[in-house]
Amino acid sequence: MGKFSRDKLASKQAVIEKFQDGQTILLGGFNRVGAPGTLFKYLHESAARDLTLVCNNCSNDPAGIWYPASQVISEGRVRQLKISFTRTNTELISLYESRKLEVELIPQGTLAERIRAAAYGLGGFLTTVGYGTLLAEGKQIIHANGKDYLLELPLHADLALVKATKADLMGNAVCRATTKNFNTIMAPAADFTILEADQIVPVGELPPEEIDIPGIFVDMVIQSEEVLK
Amino acid sequence: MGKFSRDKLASKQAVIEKFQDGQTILLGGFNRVGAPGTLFKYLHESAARDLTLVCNNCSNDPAGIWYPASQVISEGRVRQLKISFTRTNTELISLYESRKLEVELIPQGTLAERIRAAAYGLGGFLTTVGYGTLLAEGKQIIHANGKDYLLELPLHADLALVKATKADLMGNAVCRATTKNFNTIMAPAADFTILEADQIVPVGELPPEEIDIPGIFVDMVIQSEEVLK
Amino acid sequence: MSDVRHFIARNVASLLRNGDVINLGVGIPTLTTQYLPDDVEVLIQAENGVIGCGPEAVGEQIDRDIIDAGAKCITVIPGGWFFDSAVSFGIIRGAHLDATILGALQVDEKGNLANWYVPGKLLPGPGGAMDLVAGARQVIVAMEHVTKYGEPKILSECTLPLTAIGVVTTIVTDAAILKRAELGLELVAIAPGETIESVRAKTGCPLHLPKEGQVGEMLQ
Amino acid sequence: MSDVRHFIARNVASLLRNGDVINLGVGIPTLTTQYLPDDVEVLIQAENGVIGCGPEAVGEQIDRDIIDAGAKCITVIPGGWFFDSAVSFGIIRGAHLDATILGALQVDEKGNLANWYVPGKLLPGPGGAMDLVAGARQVIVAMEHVTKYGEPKILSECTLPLTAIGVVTTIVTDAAILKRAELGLELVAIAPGETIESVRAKTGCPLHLPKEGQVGEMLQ
Repeated sequence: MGKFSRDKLASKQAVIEKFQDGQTILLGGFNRVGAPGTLFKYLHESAARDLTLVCNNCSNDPAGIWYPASQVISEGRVRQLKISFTRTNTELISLYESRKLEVELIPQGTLAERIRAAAYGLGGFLTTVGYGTLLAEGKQIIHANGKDYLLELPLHADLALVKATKADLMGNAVCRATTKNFNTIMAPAADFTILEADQIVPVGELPPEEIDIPGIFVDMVIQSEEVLK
Repeated sequence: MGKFSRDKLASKQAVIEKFQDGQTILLGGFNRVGAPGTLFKYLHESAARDLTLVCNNCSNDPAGIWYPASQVISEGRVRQLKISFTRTNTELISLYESRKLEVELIPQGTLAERIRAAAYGLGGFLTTVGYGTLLAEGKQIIHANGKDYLLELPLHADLALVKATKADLMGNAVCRATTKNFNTIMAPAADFTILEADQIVPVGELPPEEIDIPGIFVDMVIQSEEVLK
Repeated sequence: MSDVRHFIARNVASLLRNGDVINLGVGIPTLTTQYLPDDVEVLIQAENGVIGCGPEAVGEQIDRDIIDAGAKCITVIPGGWFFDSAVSFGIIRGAHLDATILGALQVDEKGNLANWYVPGKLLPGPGGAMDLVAGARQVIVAMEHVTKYGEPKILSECTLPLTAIGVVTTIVTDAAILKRAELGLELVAIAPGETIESVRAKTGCPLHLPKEGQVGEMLQ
Repeated sequence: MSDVRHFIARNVASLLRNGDVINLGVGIPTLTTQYLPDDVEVLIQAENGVIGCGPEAVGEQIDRDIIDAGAKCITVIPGGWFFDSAVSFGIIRGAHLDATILGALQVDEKGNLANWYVPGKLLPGPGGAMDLVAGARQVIVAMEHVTKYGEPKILSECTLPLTAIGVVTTIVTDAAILKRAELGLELVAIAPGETIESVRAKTGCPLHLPKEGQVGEMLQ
């Protein structure tokens, strides 16, 4: 049951079998950068439905890397979307307004921190972000240190789909430059994490000081296919 | 007032002038590793008193790097110590029992997370660590997601003294291997942060992917003296 | 129109100090840096995970892993740093930014800001706006003084859904620079061609005059 | 005495599974890894900021920047990783450890643990103990069954100040292996030379027998 293994390389089929109805799935990436496009394709190819997807943004541009993920939404297979930035998806409004999709809007930093809280075993955190706005509705208000805060709860998931520039077979991974974004915090926040890498290298080849995601947060590693960027 | 500057190199005198009575000061390091021994010396040489010191542990071994910091305590210049691990200091008990020193004991992970909460603008966080123990006394209990948690508050400071392996003149710094410990989270948690480095290099020489502490968290950089390890 | 945007950007730039660490919203704010005085250098953070943003990358500079929050390929200055979204919003929430500069739909005299949602329009996501305005030391709103229908955007009380309460510190428009003071909004400077009365006429709340000194003139 | 410690360590090792990620307290727990079966490899985390701890460093292996939580210079296996204290306790608190193995002063049948403070003795700091036991999936206590005065350390209710409530999953002593079950503590195995009755005699709370199967024998 431990997550330490020296060979986590998985096949497309093994990945597709992990997708199940009713799951909550974290999707890494910020716009096209750091987005696990191959895993989005596999998710789309799976039959999973009644899903909750969690992501920063999710473009429905047919020429973009996010397109297969946005198709999962268009096809009515997503029950709820938890998202920060919707403007890259022109279709969400009609799905939302026709009540085919529940949407929870989350400030970007609160989204990141809620995912981290799940990853790192916190019961929640206090923030002023969103206080006094529509997005505070239904949230518990906690008074501490003379100030009112929103209590934000951890956002845990069944699966995380994340992307790295390079990974070794233990699942250690480097996310170059601005590709880190949500990948590094989503990896530890799910029961099962699938990591896609542009390049897969032998264990020991990644300098420990450059590793962004350690293998203990990763269950499966796959090689990126050529996908839309 | 911004913290961006291309030359943060400071003199011993400039550092000593930053120490003032009544300050709360974060001290980096875990045992001897990553401990800013030169800054401990300067703190000891200053006249500052009525201090609150925050650290993981603080050995009073006369042959150890922490000795000047422990002397500041022995000399009665510390009003309160917030600490996780006391067993490396054989003198604390007598100071504490003779009521010459207030001590707040904090579980190590809660200490790290309270410092991070201050650094990153959170009003606190919920944890089960310490729940039902003596260390929960006086703490607010919050019920969330069907469970009871302790509310832990941010631990902010006036000064942070931290250590790096290498730093550039903007204050960007690399903390090798296990020297990161509390240094990376203490740097952003104080109003003013002084960083000591074994080696100082020109701006642009540290690979961005290896930087552990960015310059925006650092106000002054000093070169480490040869100190006890 | 473009002139107005540049005029606003130039006046925002005049508020920045050497060494400031800032975040720039889309639109007018991104024009700001070209108007910085020679002796003022700032460090730019982008919330997708980079500090030390340089100009847009061209030709061989383009590295598809290096973008800003607007998804533009950018360069990064020596001494820059990359980080994940949790750290990024830690920097933002933790008051490590001296200023965030962003547009607004409405601002009111209590410093309330509305810039994310017009009911009935496209379902919006707040992105990083709510975090940025809650965390930065200064929140500088850069916008036109009135709507395209000539209605005031600076009000006694915002009518649109709020982004945050009491956060705006400065408003820079094509007509004036306003600072939030104890009593409400203070008229710091007016644009060439405007008068105190003409600015007041297009503003939906009282404007106070500086207690000391007088109303200045905005940079042309 | 040393034999007893090694006996306990060997039996703790038998509880670990291939691929487990673990944290080892000082004392008996550090002896565990030398008794792992050949087909069981574990990854060791040290809370000062390293995962993939190898054996103690000797000679030219010594790198003074690489220590474990006991301040010992160690080696790190290929594929190891370094991190700061916030991440380290995130790993710990976030249930990313399959097991934490540590000593105890007292354990009770509710899974309560006392291992940090004897009132009247040296002022203790909890270090990482409270975090470790709150977060790890399994909390394995490795200790002698009774105090040096022969008093039970396994009780109906701890009398010493608690480290945490209801966290202990398994207790390995020189006399028995006990698992926490719904009703209380279950006797999984006994040491050679012990009987169910002899173990019960030195235990301060009822011990239940396994519902299925029988009480096993500890590894010699």
